[in-house]
Amino acid sequence: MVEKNYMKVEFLSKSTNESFARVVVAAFASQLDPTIEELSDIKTAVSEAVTNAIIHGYEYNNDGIVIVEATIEGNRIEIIVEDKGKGIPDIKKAMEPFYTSKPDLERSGMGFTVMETFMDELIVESQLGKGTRVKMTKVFNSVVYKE
Amino acid sequence: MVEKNYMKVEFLSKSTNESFARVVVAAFASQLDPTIEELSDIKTAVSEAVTNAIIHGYEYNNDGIVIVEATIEGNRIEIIVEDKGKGIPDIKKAMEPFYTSKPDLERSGMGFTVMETFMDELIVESQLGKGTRVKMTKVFNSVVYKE
Amino acid sequence: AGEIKRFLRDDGIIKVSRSLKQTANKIKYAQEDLAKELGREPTIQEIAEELNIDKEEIAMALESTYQPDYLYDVIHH
Ligand SMILES: Nc1ncnc2c1ncn2[C@@H]1O[C@H](COP(=O)(O)OP(=O)(O)O)[C@@H](O)[C@H]1O
Ligand SMILES: Nc1ncnc2c1ncn2[C@@H]1O[C@H](COP(=O)(O)OP(=O)(O)O)[C@@H](O)[C@H]1O
Ligand SMILES: [Mg+2]
Ligand SMILES: [Mg+2]
Repeated sequence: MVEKNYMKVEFLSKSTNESFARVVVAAFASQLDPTIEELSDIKTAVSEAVTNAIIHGYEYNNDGIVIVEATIEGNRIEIIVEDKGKGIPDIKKAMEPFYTSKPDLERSGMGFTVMETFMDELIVESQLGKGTRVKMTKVFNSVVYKE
Repeated sequence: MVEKNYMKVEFLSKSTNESFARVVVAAFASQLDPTIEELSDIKTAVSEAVTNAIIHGYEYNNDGIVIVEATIEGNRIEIIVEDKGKGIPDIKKAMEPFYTSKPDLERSGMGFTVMETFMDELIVESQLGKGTRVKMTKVFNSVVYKE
Repeated sequence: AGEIKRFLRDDGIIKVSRSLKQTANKIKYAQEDLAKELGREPTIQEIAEELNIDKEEIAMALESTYQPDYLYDVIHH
Protein backbone atom coordinates (compact mmCIF):
# COMPACT_ATOMS: atom_id res chain seq x y z
CA MET A 1 0.00 0.00 0.00
CA VAL A 2 1.28 3.48 -0.86
CA GLU A 3 1.18 5.80 2.13
CA LYS A 4 -0.13 9.16 0.98
CA ASN A 5 0.10 12.44 2.79
CA TYR A 6 -0.50 16.07 1.92
CA MET A 7 0.10 19.49 3.39
CA LYS A 8 -0.15 23.09 2.25
CA VAL A 9 1.35 26.11 3.98
CA GLU A 10 0.88 29.80 3.23
CA PHE A 11 2.96 32.61 4.70
CA LEU A 12 3.86 36.26 4.19
CA SER A 13 6.62 37.08 1.71
CA LYS A 14 9.09 38.12 4.40
CA SER A 15 12.66 36.90 4.23
CA THR A 16 12.41 35.68 7.86
CA ASN A 17 9.95 33.11 6.53
CA GLU A 18 12.53 31.46 4.28
CA SER A 19 13.88 29.54 7.21
CA PHE A 20 10.33 28.75 8.37
CA ALA A 21 9.49 27.29 4.94
CA ARG A 22 12.61 25.13 5.03
CA VAL A 23 11.65 23.67 8.41
CA VAL A 24 8.04 23.02 7.38
CA VAL A 25 9.06 21.09 4.28
CA ALA A 26 11.86 19.27 6.10
CA ALA A 27 9.53 18.28 8.96
CA PHE A 28 6.95 16.99 6.49
CA ALA A 29 9.55 15.16 4.39
CA SER A 30 10.98 13.55 7.53
CA GLN A 31 7.97 11.21 7.42
CA LEU A 32 9.69 9.53 4.48
CA ASP A 33 12.62 8.79 6.79
CA PRO A 34 15.37 10.24 4.61
CA THR A 35 19.03 10.73 5.50
CA ILE A 36 20.17 14.15 6.67
CA GLU A 37 21.77 14.71 3.28
CA GLU A 38 18.59 13.95 1.36
CA LEU A 39 16.73 16.29 3.67
CA SER A 40 19.31 18.97 3.09
CA ASP A 41 18.95 18.65 -0.72
CA ILE A 42 15.25 19.33 -0.43
CA LYS A 43 15.81 22.28 1.87
CA THR A 44 18.27 23.84 -0.54
CA ALA A 45 15.83 23.53 -3.45
CA VAL A 46 12.88 24.86 -1.45
CA SER A 47 14.98 27.72 -0.19
CA GLU A 48 15.84 28.83 -3.74
CA ALA A 49 12.23 28.66 -4.87
CA VAL A 50 10.91 30.55 -1.84
CA THR A 51 13.64 33.19 -2.10
CA ASN A 52 12.71 33.69 -5.76
CA ALA A 53 9.04 34.15 -4.85
CA ILE A 54 9.95 36.78 -2.26
CA ILE A 55 12.59 38.77 -4.11
CA HIS A 56 11.51 38.36 -7.74
CA GLY A 57 7.79 37.51 -7.51
CA TYR A 58 6.95 40.11 -4.86
CA GLU A 59 10.11 42.24 -5.17
CA TYR A 60 10.63 42.40 -1.39
CA ASN A 61 7.03 43.47 -0.81
CA ASN A 62 6.25 41.97 2.62
CA ASP A 63 2.53 41.40 2.21
CA GLY A 64 2.48 38.91 -0.63
CA ILE A 65 1.50 35.32 0.09
CA VAL A 66 3.83 32.44 -0.71
CA ILE A 67 2.21 29.00 -0.93
CA VAL A 68 4.12 25.76 -0.48
CA GLU A 69 2.39 22.42 -1.03
CA ALA A 70 3.89 18.98 -0.50
CA THR A 71 2.55 15.56 -1.38
CA ILE A 72 4.13 12.30 -0.30
CA GLU A 73 3.34 9.12 -2.19
CA GLY A 74 5.39 6.05 -1.49
CA ASN A 75 9.04 7.15 -1.52
CA ARG A 76 8.38 10.20 -3.71
CA ILE A 77 7.80 13.77 -2.63
CA GLU A 78 6.32 16.49 -4.83
CA ILE A 79 6.77 20.10 -3.73
CA ILE A 80 5.04 23.12 -5.26
CA VAL A 81 6.15 26.68 -4.49
CA GLU A 82 3.77 29.33 -5.75
CA ASP A 83 3.46 33.10 -5.69
CA LYS A 84 0.86 35.54 -7.08
CA GLY A 85 3.56 38.02 -8.00
CA LYS A 86 4.80 39.58 -11.21
CA GLY A 87 5.58 36.43 -13.19
CA ILE A 88 8.46 35.51 -15.53
CA PRO A 89 8.47 36.97 -19.06
CA ASP A 90 10.77 34.28 -20.55
CA ILE A 91 10.95 31.02 -18.57
CA LYS A 92 13.52 29.38 -20.82
CA LYS A 93 15.92 32.28 -20.44
CA ALA A 94 15.23 32.54 -16.69
CA MET A 95 16.23 28.90 -16.25
CA GLU A 96 19.59 29.28 -18.00
CA PRO A 97 22.57 28.94 -15.65
CA PHE A 98 23.89 32.34 -14.50
CA TYR A 99 20.95 34.29 -15.93
CA THR A 100 19.63 36.81 -13.44
CA SER A 101 17.43 39.85 -13.94
CA LYS A 102 18.95 41.42 -10.84
CA PRO A 103 22.76 41.41 -11.31
CA ASP A 104 22.93 44.59 -9.23
CA LEU A 105 21.81 42.62 -6.15
CA GLU A 106 24.62 40.13 -6.56
CA ARG A 107 22.26 37.35 -7.48
CA SER A 108 24.08 34.35 -8.87
CA GLY A 109 21.47 33.36 -11.42
CA MET A 110 21.92 29.78 -10.24
CA GLY A 111 18.63 29.28 -8.36
CA PHE A 112 16.87 27.18 -11.00
CA THR A 113 20.08 25.27 -11.71
CA VAL A 114 20.36 24.43 -8.02
CA MET A 115 16.74 23.22 -7.95
CA GLU A 116 17.39 21.07 -11.01
CA THR A 117 20.56 19.63 -9.49
CA PHE A 118 19.13 18.77 -6.09
CA MET A 119 15.75 17.48 -7.23
CA ASP A 120 14.82 14.79 -9.77
CA GLU A 121 12.31 16.86 -11.72
CA LEU A 122 11.55 20.57 -12.10
CA ILE A 123 8.64 22.20 -13.89
CA VAL A 124 8.22 25.98 -13.96
CA GLU A 125 4.98 27.66 -14.97
CA SER A 126 4.43 31.40 -14.97
CA GLN A 127 2.08 34.08 -16.22
CA LEU A 128 3.04 37.74 -16.39
CA GLY A 129 1.21 39.72 -13.72
CA LYS A 130 -0.38 36.53 -12.34
CA GLY A 131 2.47 34.66 -10.67
CA THR A 132 4.79 31.70 -10.77
CA ARG A 133 4.48 28.04 -9.86
CA VAL A 134 7.51 25.81 -9.41
CA LYS A 135 6.91 22.06 -9.14
CA MET A 136 9.74 19.82 -7.98
CA THR A 137 9.82 16.11 -7.26
CA LYS A 138 12.34 13.85 -5.64
CA VAL A 139 12.55 10.13 -4.94
CA PHE A 140 14.20 9.11 -1.69
CA ASN A 141 16.44 6.13 -2.19
CA SER A 142 17.01 5.66 1.53
CA VAL A 143 13.37 4.80 1.99
CA VAL A 144 12.87 1.13 2.59
CA TYR A 145 9.69 0.60 0.68
CA LYS A 146 7.24 -1.34 2.77
CA GLU A 147 4.30 -3.17 1.27
CA MET B 1 6.28 49.46 14.91
CA VAL B 2 5.17 46.02 16.01
CA GLU B 3 6.53 43.19 13.89
CA LYS B 4 3.72 41.15 12.38
CA ASN B 5 3.83 37.76 10.77
CA TYR B 6 1.26 35.23 9.59
CA MET B 7 1.11 31.62 8.43
CA LYS B 8 -1.54 29.05 7.70
CA VAL B 9 -1.01 25.33 7.28
CA GLU B 10 -3.46 22.64 6.16
CA PHE B 11 -2.84 18.91 6.38
CA LEU B 12 -4.66 15.58 6.31
CA SER B 13 -6.26 14.36 9.56
CA LYS B 14 -3.74 11.58 10.08
CA SER B 15 -2.22 11.04 13.48
CA THR B 16 1.25 11.05 11.90
CA ASN B 17 0.65 14.75 11.27
CA GLU B 18 0.31 15.62 14.96
CA SER B 19 4.04 15.99 15.46
CA PHE B 20 4.26 17.77 12.11
CA ALA B 21 1.73 20.37 13.28
CA ARG B 22 3.56 20.83 16.57
CA VAL B 23 6.87 21.52 14.84
CA VAL B 24 5.31 23.88 12.27
CA VAL B 25 3.88 26.06 15.03
CA ALA B 26 7.10 25.78 17.04
CA ALA B 27 9.21 26.79 14.02
CA PHE B 28 6.97 29.78 13.40
CA ALA B 29 6.92 30.85 17.07
CA SER B 30 10.67 30.34 17.44
CA GLN B 31 11.21 33.43 15.28
CA LEU B 32 10.51 35.32 18.51
CA ASP B 33 13.13 33.24 20.35
CA PRO B 34 11.01 32.49 23.43
CA THR B 35 12.23 30.29 26.28
CA ILE B 36 12.08 26.51 25.94
CA GLU B 37 9.29 26.47 28.47
CA GLU B 38 7.15 29.01 26.63
CA LEU B 39 7.59 27.12 23.37
CA SER B 40 6.81 23.83 25.04
CA ASP B 41 3.55 25.29 26.46
CA ILE B 42 2.47 26.20 22.94
CA LYS B 43 3.41 22.84 21.52
CA THR B 44 1.42 21.05 24.22
CA ALA B 45 -1.67 23.18 23.59
CA VAL B 46 -1.46 22.79 19.80
CA SER B 47 -1.01 19.07 20.21
CA GLU B 48 -4.23 18.76 22.23
CA ALA B 49 -6.24 20.84 19.76
CA VAL B 50 -4.94 18.97 16.70
CA THR B 51 -5.52 15.58 18.35
CA ASN B 52 -9.09 16.65 19.11
CA ALA B 53 -9.67 17.65 15.48
CA ILE B 54 -8.41 14.26 14.29
CA ILE B 55 -10.03 11.92 16.78
CA HIS B 56 -13.22 13.80 17.68
CA GLY B 57 -13.81 16.12 14.70
CA TYR B 58 -13.03 13.55 12.01
CA GLU B 59 -13.27 10.42 14.18
CA TYR B 60 -10.03 8.94 12.81
CA ASN B 61 -11.14 9.51 9.23
CA ASN B 62 -7.84 10.13 7.39
CA ASP B 63 -9.08 12.41 4.64
CA GLY B 64 -10.34 15.36 6.66
CA ILE B 65 -8.39 18.63 6.52
CA VAL B 66 -7.04 20.23 9.69
CA ILE B 67 -6.16 23.93 9.43
CA VAL B 68 -3.73 25.66 11.77
CA GLU B 69 -3.20 29.41 11.55
CA ALA B 70 -0.75 31.49 13.55
CA THR B 71 -0.33 35.24 13.80
CA ILE B 72 2.53 36.95 15.59
CA GLU B 73 2.14 40.55 16.69
CA GLY B 74 4.87 41.94 18.88
CA ASN B 75 5.46 39.34 21.57
CA ARG B 76 1.97 37.83 21.25
CA ILE B 77 1.01 34.76 19.28
CA GLU B 78 -2.52 33.79 18.26
CA ILE B 79 -3.11 30.22 17.11
CA ILE B 80 -6.28 28.87 15.49
CA VAL B 81 -6.90 25.15 15.05
CA GLU B 82 -9.89 24.34 12.87
CA ASP B 83 -11.63 21.28 11.50
CA LYS B 84 -14.68 20.79 9.25
CA GLY B 85 -15.76 17.75 11.22
CA LYS B 86 -18.75 16.80 13.31
CA GLY B 87 -18.75 19.68 15.78
CA ILE B 88 -19.41 19.83 19.53
CA PRO B 89 -23.02 19.60 20.76
CA ASP B 90 -22.37 21.27 24.15
CA ILE B 91 -19.19 23.36 24.32
CA LYS B 92 -19.56 24.26 28.01
CA LYS B 93 -19.80 20.62 29.00
CA ALA B 94 -16.99 19.62 26.62
CA MET B 95 -14.68 22.12 28.30
CA GLU B 96 -15.29 20.80 31.82
CA PRO B 97 -12.22 19.09 33.32
CA PHE B 98 -12.40 15.29 32.94
CA TYR B 99 -15.36 15.37 30.56
CA THR B 100 -14.84 13.10 27.58
CA SER B 101 -17.29 11.65 25.07
CA LYS B 102 -14.92 8.74 24.46
CA PRO B 103 -14.15 7.19 27.87
CA ASP B 104 -13.78 3.82 26.14
CA LEU B 105 -10.67 5.10 24.35
CA GLU B 106 -9.04 6.03 27.64
CA ARG B 107 -9.26 9.72 26.86
CA SER B 108 -8.48 11.84 29.90
CA GLY B 109 -11.00 14.58 29.19
CA MET B 110 -8.30 17.12 30.05
CA GLY B 111 -7.50 18.48 26.56
CA PHE B 112 -9.33 21.80 26.90
CA THR B 113 -8.09 22.20 30.48
CA VAL B 114 -4.51 21.75 29.27
CA MET B 115 -5.05 24.36 26.53
CA GLU B 116 -6.47 26.80 29.09
CA THR B 117 -3.61 26.18 31.50
CA PHE B 118 -0.77 26.56 29.02
CA MET B 119 -2.18 29.46 27.02
CA ASP B 120 -3.37 32.92 28.15
CA GLU B 121 -6.70 32.82 26.34
CA LEU B 122 -8.89 30.11 24.83
CA ILE B 123 -12.02 30.54 22.75
CA VAL B 124 -13.91 27.55 21.35
CA GLU B 125 -16.50 27.88 18.61
CA SER B 126 -18.35 24.95 17.09
CA GLN B 127 -21.33 24.10 14.92
CA LEU B 128 -22.82 20.62 14.75
CA GLY B 129 -22.02 19.00 11.41
CA LYS B 130 -19.94 22.02 10.37
CA GLY B 131 -16.82 21.84 12.49
CA THR B 132 -14.85 23.32 15.36
CA ARG B 133 -12.52 26.30 15.71
CA VAL B 134 -10.22 26.70 18.70
CA LYS B 135 -8.49 30.06 19.14
CA MET B 136 -5.66 30.38 21.64
CA THR B 137 -3.37 33.27 22.43
CA LYS B 138 -0.20 33.58 24.46
CA VAL B 139 2.15 36.40 25.35
CA PHE B 140 5.85 35.54 25.50
CA ASN B 141 7.00 37.44 28.55
CA SER B 142 10.61 36.59 27.82
CA VAL B 143 10.42 38.42 24.51
CA VAL B 144 11.05 42.15 24.67
CA TYR B 145 9.81 44.16 21.74
CA LYS B 146 9.80 47.81 20.85
CA GLU B 147 6.61 49.58 20.08
CA ALA C 1 24.18 40.13 42.61
CA GLY C 2 24.53 40.94 38.92
CA GLU C 3 26.56 37.81 38.48
CA ILE C 4 23.97 35.63 40.20
CA LYS C 5 21.27 37.14 38.02
CA ARG C 6 23.28 36.44 34.94
CA PHE C 7 23.83 32.86 36.11
CA LEU C 8 20.11 32.34 36.70
CA ARG C 9 19.24 33.90 33.41
CA ASP C 10 21.68 31.62 31.62
CA ASP C 11 20.86 28.47 33.44
CA GLY C 12 17.22 28.66 34.39
CA ILE C 13 15.71 30.41 31.44
CA ILE C 14 17.05 28.77 28.35
CA LYS C 15 16.13 30.37 25.08
CA VAL C 16 14.93 28.14 22.26
CA SER C 17 17.70 29.26 19.91
CA ARG C 18 20.35 27.93 22.29
CA SER C 19 18.59 24.65 22.93
CA LEU C 20 18.15 24.04 19.19
CA LYS C 21 21.89 24.48 18.62
CA GLN C 22 22.62 22.00 21.41
CA THR C 23 20.25 19.48 19.82
CA ALA C 24 21.87 20.07 16.43
CA ASN C 25 25.23 19.19 17.99
CA LYS C 26 23.86 15.98 19.47
CA ILE C 27 22.39 15.10 16.06
CA LYS C 28 25.80 15.55 14.44
CA TYR C 29 27.47 13.19 16.93
CA ALA C 30 24.67 10.63 16.68
CA GLN C 31 24.90 10.74 12.89
CA GLU C 32 28.66 10.05 13.01
CA ASP C 33 28.34 7.25 15.56
CA LEU C 34 25.49 5.55 13.70
CA ALA C 35 27.26 5.84 10.36
CA LYS C 36 30.24 3.95 11.83
CA GLU C 37 28.03 1.38 13.45
CA LEU C 38 25.77 0.76 10.42
CA GLY C 39 28.34 1.20 7.68
CA ARG C 40 26.00 3.62 5.86
CA GLU C 41 24.29 6.96 6.45
CA PRO C 42 21.64 6.68 9.17
CA THR C 43 18.09 7.81 8.44
CA ILE C 44 16.35 10.59 10.37
CA GLN C 45 14.28 7.98 12.21
CA GLU C 46 17.37 6.11 13.34
CA ILE C 47 18.89 9.32 14.71
CA ALA C 48 15.57 10.25 16.32
CA GLU C 49 15.44 6.90 18.14
CA GLU C 50 19.03 7.31 19.30
CA LEU C 51 18.26 10.74 20.78
CA ASN C 52 14.74 9.88 21.89
CA ILE C 53 13.06 12.80 20.08
CA ASP C 54 10.57 13.12 17.18
CA LYS C 55 12.07 13.05 13.68
CA GLU C 56 10.25 16.34 13.01
CA GLU C 57 12.22 17.85 15.90
CA ILE C 58 15.41 16.81 14.13
CA ALA C 59 14.29 18.70 11.04
CA MET C 60 13.74 21.78 13.17
CA ALA C 61 17.00 21.55 15.13
CA LEU C 62 19.04 21.10 11.96
CA GLU C 63 17.77 24.45 10.72
CA SER C 64 19.67 26.21 13.52
CA THR C 65 22.90 25.25 11.77
CA TYR C 66 21.55 25.62 8.24
CA GLN C 67 24.11 26.57 5.68
CA PRO C 68 23.43 26.68 2.00
CA ASP C 69 25.17 23.87 0.17
CA TYR C 70 28.76 23.90 -0.98
CA LEU C 71 27.94 24.73 -4.59
CA TYR C 72 25.77 27.60 -3.47
CA ASP C 73 28.53 28.88 -1.20
CA VAL C 74 31.12 28.85 -3.94
CA ILE C 75 28.87 30.76 -6.27
CA HIS C 76 27.88 33.38 -3.77
CA HIS C 77 31.32 34.25 -2.46
N1 LIG D 1 9.02 33.58 -8.58
C1 LIG D 1 9.55 34.35 -9.55
N2 LIG D 1 8.87 35.44 -9.97
C2 LIG D 1 9.38 36.24 -10.95
N3 LIG D 1 10.58 36.04 -11.53
C3 LIG D 1 11.29 34.96 -11.15
C4 LIG D 1 10.83 34.08 -10.14
N4 LIG D 1 11.75 33.11 -9.97
C5 LIG D 1 12.75 33.39 -10.83
N5 LIG D 1 12.47 34.51 -11.54
C6 LIG D 1 13.32 35.09 -12.61
O1 LIG D 1 14.26 34.11 -13.05
C7 LIG D 1 15.59 34.60 -12.89
C8 LIG D 1 16.54 33.46 -12.55
O2 LIG D 1 16.24 32.92 -11.27
P1 LIG D 1 17.38 32.19 -10.45
O3 LIG D 1 17.96 31.11 -11.29
O4 LIG D 1 16.86 31.79 -9.11
O5 LIG D 1 18.51 33.32 -10.27
P2 LIG D 1 18.55 34.60 -9.30
O6 LIG D 1 17.46 34.47 -8.27
O7 LIG D 1 19.90 34.53 -8.69
O8 LIG D 1 18.34 35.81 -10.16
C9 LIG D 1 15.51 35.67 -11.82
O9 LIG D 1 16.57 36.62 -11.91
C10 LIG D 1 14.15 36.29 -12.14
O10 LIG D 1 14.22 37.21 -13.19
N1 LIG E 1 -12.54 19.22 17.38
C1 LIG E 1 -13.55 18.59 18.03
N2 LIG E 1 -14.60 18.10 17.35
C2 LIG E 1 -15.62 17.46 17.98
N3 LIG E 1 -15.65 17.27 19.33
C3 LIG E 1 -14.63 17.74 20.06
C4 LIG E 1 -13.54 18.41 19.46
N4 LIG E 1 -12.68 18.76 20.46
C5 LIG E 1 -13.21 18.34 21.61
N5 LIG E 1 -14.39 17.72 21.39
C6 LIG E 1 -15.29 17.14 22.42
O1 LIG E 1 -14.91 17.68 23.68
C7 LIG E 1 -14.60 16.62 24.59
C8 LIG E 1 -13.52 17.06 25.55
O2 LIG E 1 -12.31 17.28 24.87
P1 LIG E 1 -10.94 17.14 25.68
O3 LIG E 1 -11.00 18.05 26.85
O4 LIG E 1 -9.81 17.35 24.73
O5 LIG E 1 -10.96 15.65 26.22
P2 LIG E 1 -10.69 14.26 25.43
O6 LIG E 1 -10.11 14.58 24.09
O7 LIG E 1 -9.74 13.53 26.31
O8 LIG E 1 -12.02 13.58 25.28
C9 LIG E 1 -14.22 15.45 23.70
O9 LIG E 1 -14.40 14.22 24.37
C10 LIG E 1 -15.16 15.64 22.52
O10 LIG E 1 -16.44 15.13 22.81
MG1 LIG F 1 17.07 32.76 -7.22
MG1 LIG G 1 -8.57 15.92 23.74
